[in-house]
Amino acid sequence: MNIHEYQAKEILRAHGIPVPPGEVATSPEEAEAIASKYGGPVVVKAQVHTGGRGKAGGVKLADDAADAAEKAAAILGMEIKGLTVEKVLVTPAEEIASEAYVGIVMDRASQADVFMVSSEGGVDIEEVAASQPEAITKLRVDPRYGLLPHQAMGLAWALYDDVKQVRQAASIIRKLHEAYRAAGATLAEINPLIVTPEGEVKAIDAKMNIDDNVLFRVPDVEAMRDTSAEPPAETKARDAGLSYIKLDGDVGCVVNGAGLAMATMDMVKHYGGEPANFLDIGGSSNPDKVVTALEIITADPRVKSILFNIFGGITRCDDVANGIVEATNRIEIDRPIAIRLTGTNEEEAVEILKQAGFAAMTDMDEVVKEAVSLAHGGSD
Amino acid sequence: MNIHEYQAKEILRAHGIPVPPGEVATSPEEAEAIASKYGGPVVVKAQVHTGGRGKAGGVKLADDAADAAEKAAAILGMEIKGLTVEKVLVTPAEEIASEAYVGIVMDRASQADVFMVSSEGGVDIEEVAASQPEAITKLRVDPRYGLLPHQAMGLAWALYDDVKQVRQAASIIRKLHEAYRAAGATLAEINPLIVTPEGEVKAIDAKMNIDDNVLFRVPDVEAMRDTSAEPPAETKARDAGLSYIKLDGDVGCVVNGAGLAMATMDMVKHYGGEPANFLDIGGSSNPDKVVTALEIITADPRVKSILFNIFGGITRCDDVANGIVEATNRIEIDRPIAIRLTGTNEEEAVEILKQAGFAAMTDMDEVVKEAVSLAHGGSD
Amino acid sequence: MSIFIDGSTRLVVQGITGRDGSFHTRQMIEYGTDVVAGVTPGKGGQMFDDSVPVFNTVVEAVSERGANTSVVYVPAAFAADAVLEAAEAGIELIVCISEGVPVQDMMRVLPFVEERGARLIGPNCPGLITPGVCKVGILPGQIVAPGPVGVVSRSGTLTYEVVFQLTRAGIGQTTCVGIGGDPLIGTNFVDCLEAFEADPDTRAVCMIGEIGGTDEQVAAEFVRDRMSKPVVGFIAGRTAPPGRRMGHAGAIISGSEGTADEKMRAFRECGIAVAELPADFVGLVQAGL
Amino acid sequence: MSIFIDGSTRLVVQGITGRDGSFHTRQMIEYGTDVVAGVTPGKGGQMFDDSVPVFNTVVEAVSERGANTSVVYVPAAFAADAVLEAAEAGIELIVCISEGVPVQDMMRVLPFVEERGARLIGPNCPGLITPGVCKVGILPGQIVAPGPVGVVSRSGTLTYEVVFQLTRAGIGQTTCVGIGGDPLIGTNFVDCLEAFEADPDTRAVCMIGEIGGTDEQVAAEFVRDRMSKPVVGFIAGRTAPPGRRMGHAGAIISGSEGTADEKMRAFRECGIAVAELPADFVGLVQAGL
Repeated sequence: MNIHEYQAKEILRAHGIPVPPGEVATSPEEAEAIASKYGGPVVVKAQVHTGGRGKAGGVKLADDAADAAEKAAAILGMEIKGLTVEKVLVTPAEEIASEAYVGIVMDRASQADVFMVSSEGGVDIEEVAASQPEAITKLRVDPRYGLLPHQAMGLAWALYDDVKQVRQAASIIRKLHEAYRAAGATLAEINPLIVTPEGEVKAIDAKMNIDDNVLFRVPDVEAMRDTSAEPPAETKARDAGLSYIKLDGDVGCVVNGAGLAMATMDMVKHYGGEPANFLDIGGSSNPDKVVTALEIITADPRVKSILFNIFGGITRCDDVANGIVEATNRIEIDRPIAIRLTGTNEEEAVEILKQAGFAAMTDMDEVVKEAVSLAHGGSD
Repeated sequence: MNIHEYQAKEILRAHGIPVPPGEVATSPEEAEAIASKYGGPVVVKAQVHTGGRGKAGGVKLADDAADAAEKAAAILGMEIKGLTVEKVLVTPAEEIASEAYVGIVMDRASQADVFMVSSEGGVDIEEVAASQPEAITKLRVDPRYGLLPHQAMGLAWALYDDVKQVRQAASIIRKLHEAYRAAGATLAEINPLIVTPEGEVKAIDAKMNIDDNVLFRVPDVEAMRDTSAEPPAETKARDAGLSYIKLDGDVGCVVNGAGLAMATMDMVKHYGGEPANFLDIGGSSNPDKVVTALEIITADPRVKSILFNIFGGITRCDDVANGIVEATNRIEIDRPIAIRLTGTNEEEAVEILKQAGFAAMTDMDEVVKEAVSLAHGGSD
Repeated sequence: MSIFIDGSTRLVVQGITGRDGSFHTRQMIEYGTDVVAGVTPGKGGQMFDDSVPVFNTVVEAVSERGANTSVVYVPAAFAADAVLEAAEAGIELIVCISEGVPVQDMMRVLPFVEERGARLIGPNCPGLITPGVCKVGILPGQIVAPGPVGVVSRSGTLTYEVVFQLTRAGIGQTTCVGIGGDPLIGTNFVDCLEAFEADPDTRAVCMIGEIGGTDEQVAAEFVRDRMSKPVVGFIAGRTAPPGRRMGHAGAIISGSEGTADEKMRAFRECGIAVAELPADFVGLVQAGL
Repeated sequence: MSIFIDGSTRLVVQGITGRDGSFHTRQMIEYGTDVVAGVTPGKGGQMFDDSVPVFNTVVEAVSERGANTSVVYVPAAFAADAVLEAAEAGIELIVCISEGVPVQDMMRVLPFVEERGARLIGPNCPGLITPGVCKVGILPGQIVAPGPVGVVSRSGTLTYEVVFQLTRAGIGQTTCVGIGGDPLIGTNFVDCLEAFEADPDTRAVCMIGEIGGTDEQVAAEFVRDRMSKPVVGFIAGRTAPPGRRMGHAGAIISGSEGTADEKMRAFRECGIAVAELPADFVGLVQAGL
């Protein structure tokens, strides 16, 4: 799960990391009020779940409160990488003597959390990693021992030469690790970590991603989910226990199992079509899930044909068939459907579908070809 | 550092362990007031830093508030293993269906914390260990992973058959481990852990010892030190950075280093004397420490002679010599002193002592024989 | 022959009385798996289906029934502890079916299991099956057949798809292993390839990967450097957008890392025959045998 | 020859600019120890006494100066982390002089150090000395002399006492090791006895124990089962009352465990000559040589 910059900052603040104040506005008036409270110049920052906000014009310096209203008006409603800006963060502008990067990420290859720090801050760390990998210092955190004090110091020495800044940075690194663990994060970044002209070390921008699987343990963090920042169809799918991702194609896919769903999408492309979505109905056999899946897919006007690819294992084919029939009773489905079912209770499923006027195939290649052909206005 | 039962219970309560209420009284009137607040029968328990309170008559059941005052009067002022009872804990009497033992101790041999549990509770666990070792279940806690949930369950299954009690006990075991870690304990015991007739599992008596070296990190726990429960000389010694333990003999010993101090005591005994104390002035060379050491030793009326055994390494012999001279200036020392100094700045020390009228030896055997002889009214 | 499970497998089912646990225990017994015990705290002393004794702890299942393998069907919140319990009890092979285990939990489980010399498969995996001999997990028994091909996969139903096509084409399997779709898993591709290489009855291997991480790339190098047997590989997720988690927690392209193209390129460079479609496996395996 | 330290020892002093660290660094250099670096965070780039470069971290001392041994003089609250830092930096021998280290800290340090294949001596120990060659810690150089006897002790000044008596009697030492008086220590009696047994120049060993714990009893069995060289043993604390901590955190009789009588009995039963008084060492060692 992604959370916004202002939410990540709340978490960091709660763990004692020095983060300048800041409040969220959803209108230019609110932004103005916040800015006038702080006095002096402020930064107005788009709160969207994507990087590259600065380049897209989503981060602007405002000289005073009136200017803040103007900048907020420009940013609110802006589209950044397909996401509409609904909120801006207004925060006092800080004087910056130097910028560094501090991040921790769950690293699959080392099966542990890995810290990455760089004195090249304020820029995209992936670019730094590509152009000057030697500018990044990494540290694997042994999950059995956690982050050790001298390790935090070692990372901080990679950022600064002055022991006063090193001690501040080491403290921030330790607290970032605590915040990361407590929130169940898989990524936490401070970029930039700045030094002010007075020598104070502060976190100016922050990012955190949370492990979906840990949310049941951290209700405070789960409550930070911003459904306004994601397509409504994905919210609806998640609430129904489906895994759905919208794409730009015209063949709507309903599959059981993530790997098979991806392979189905790939095959749609292979046979000249474009998948409209990723959709995994999971291992359960609840017909309601199938109904919801069809509701979500038919709500996408780009979808021209619907493809079912079910390999029954735990999932029972007859349950899926019943779901299809149920859905056609509840909602009008005005697009052609190609169905493939095989495995557990396959025969019952074929019979159920037949009664309702649907044909079912058994071969994956064939059903994909058929669905692509249907999307292109072919046989039906 | 030892803490009292009522203090250990406060810690356990703060970690969520079910502990019946209880308050401390220092007079029969207070005990009566507490008992009448609870209503019904109460238990009045001596708060002293030693085991075997029950056998010594330091734990009594009182039928009502008036009886509680009577029982408190009997217990307050009582001597248990040489310690005077200054406080009693008054706590409601509980109905008991069964008694178990749960303890965790820092175990040197396994270099880890070890849990010990037994369904034979309410009795001295050392006796159980001796008479029926199979009644004790042990678990080493890997310091890298901590106590795992299934391990707590496994210990709890060793106590109870009913899963409802097992889950309560497992929760108590986990919280006991947390309390033990948080307090920097080297031992934490619940004995007995009872089951009430209603099936509730509760901690009825508790004991904790704290690692002296961790006290700087746990000021709340350090504040629990009860200096009224130890000889004033030991408090004074600790405040001065000396390690002092009072014994019953007549040769007062001042030594640098714990091992040498023990060996000196042993040698006093070997040559027919009895050491009056253990006293390690440590590795520093502060003459003030020597003065305090002499004050403490001469305050003990049993001491008949004073033995200095100093092997100078970090400790400088001249500093010790200066301390001896300083002490004789500040306080009147009316008992004979035998001094042995060797090592760092030995010659300067001998000269300083000579100026002040003291002779110094270089051999450990000889000085011990001399001190014993002096205590027996020998040469001087 | 086979890898990891065979006729000597003595299985304990952790969570045997739960919905999934009981259903699949019956399936495994029906398939011929030697299910010697079940574990559900508080149900110790009961019998499951009048045939499998249930214990409160894994350690009892090991000491009373000689269990050497365990399969975990407990809810995600308790799955990591169940794996730790099995490892501590001396279980040699632990198969964790549970989905949704927090990655923080797994991070501590992996070294614990390794220190005890145990093998973990999963979590979030379908388990494994040695056709005709033993199945541990949820793979459907009717789609496999004994034969010379080893199958290892990060997926569930996609594995069924591939295995079923092999079986229909008359190509049986030594063992099929689903290693799971999570970012942190106990047994990876290389572990399975190593085992298949060492198994005298395995003559070719099918490897079914997907986007996310670098396990397939590492596996490709292992195939190049250390394997004599032919390997056919497939990668799901060529059409997956970057930065999105495709169902499996581990199926996500991070930045430019973990794409299908990158993995397929690694396969080709290391001499692995690449199946463009699941249906290509049959021909490529037949060519390799 | 010697154990643990010799002419190839390249020492880094952790806490070199502190009061104890600077004093003993000078003593060690004077004795001939090759002090190649010091560490004090924030003082990196300075020179100690114009001769020893100071670094901010141990890893720099290792990479820049090839340090292979470290001695720790930092305050108790930071001592455990200093040991961890040294172990992580690849230091092979870490000698922790600091007193008062919480036992909780040591509990995590010990497996960490062991996993990295390093050896820790201490904490709360005087260190070790190979007469005429190298000293690491605070043992006074003037009381030792080269010779054939290994000395291992839980004590500080009591060791000086014994060693000085040996030296005065013309009996020199291969290495004298103070293993420390804390309940949890990195190197114990058995580790040292094993090393002395393997050292060709050591012909007899003096072992100075005290009340508390069971290390001496375990060591006695080691002597009986695995040592060919004569061992003379002493136990301090025969007159210590039970349940009281005698200065050293580890010198405490718990219940009836760890008494001097029990340890001396174990010595006798395992063929260790028992010194009743420190002064007995000379005669017993001479008899053994």
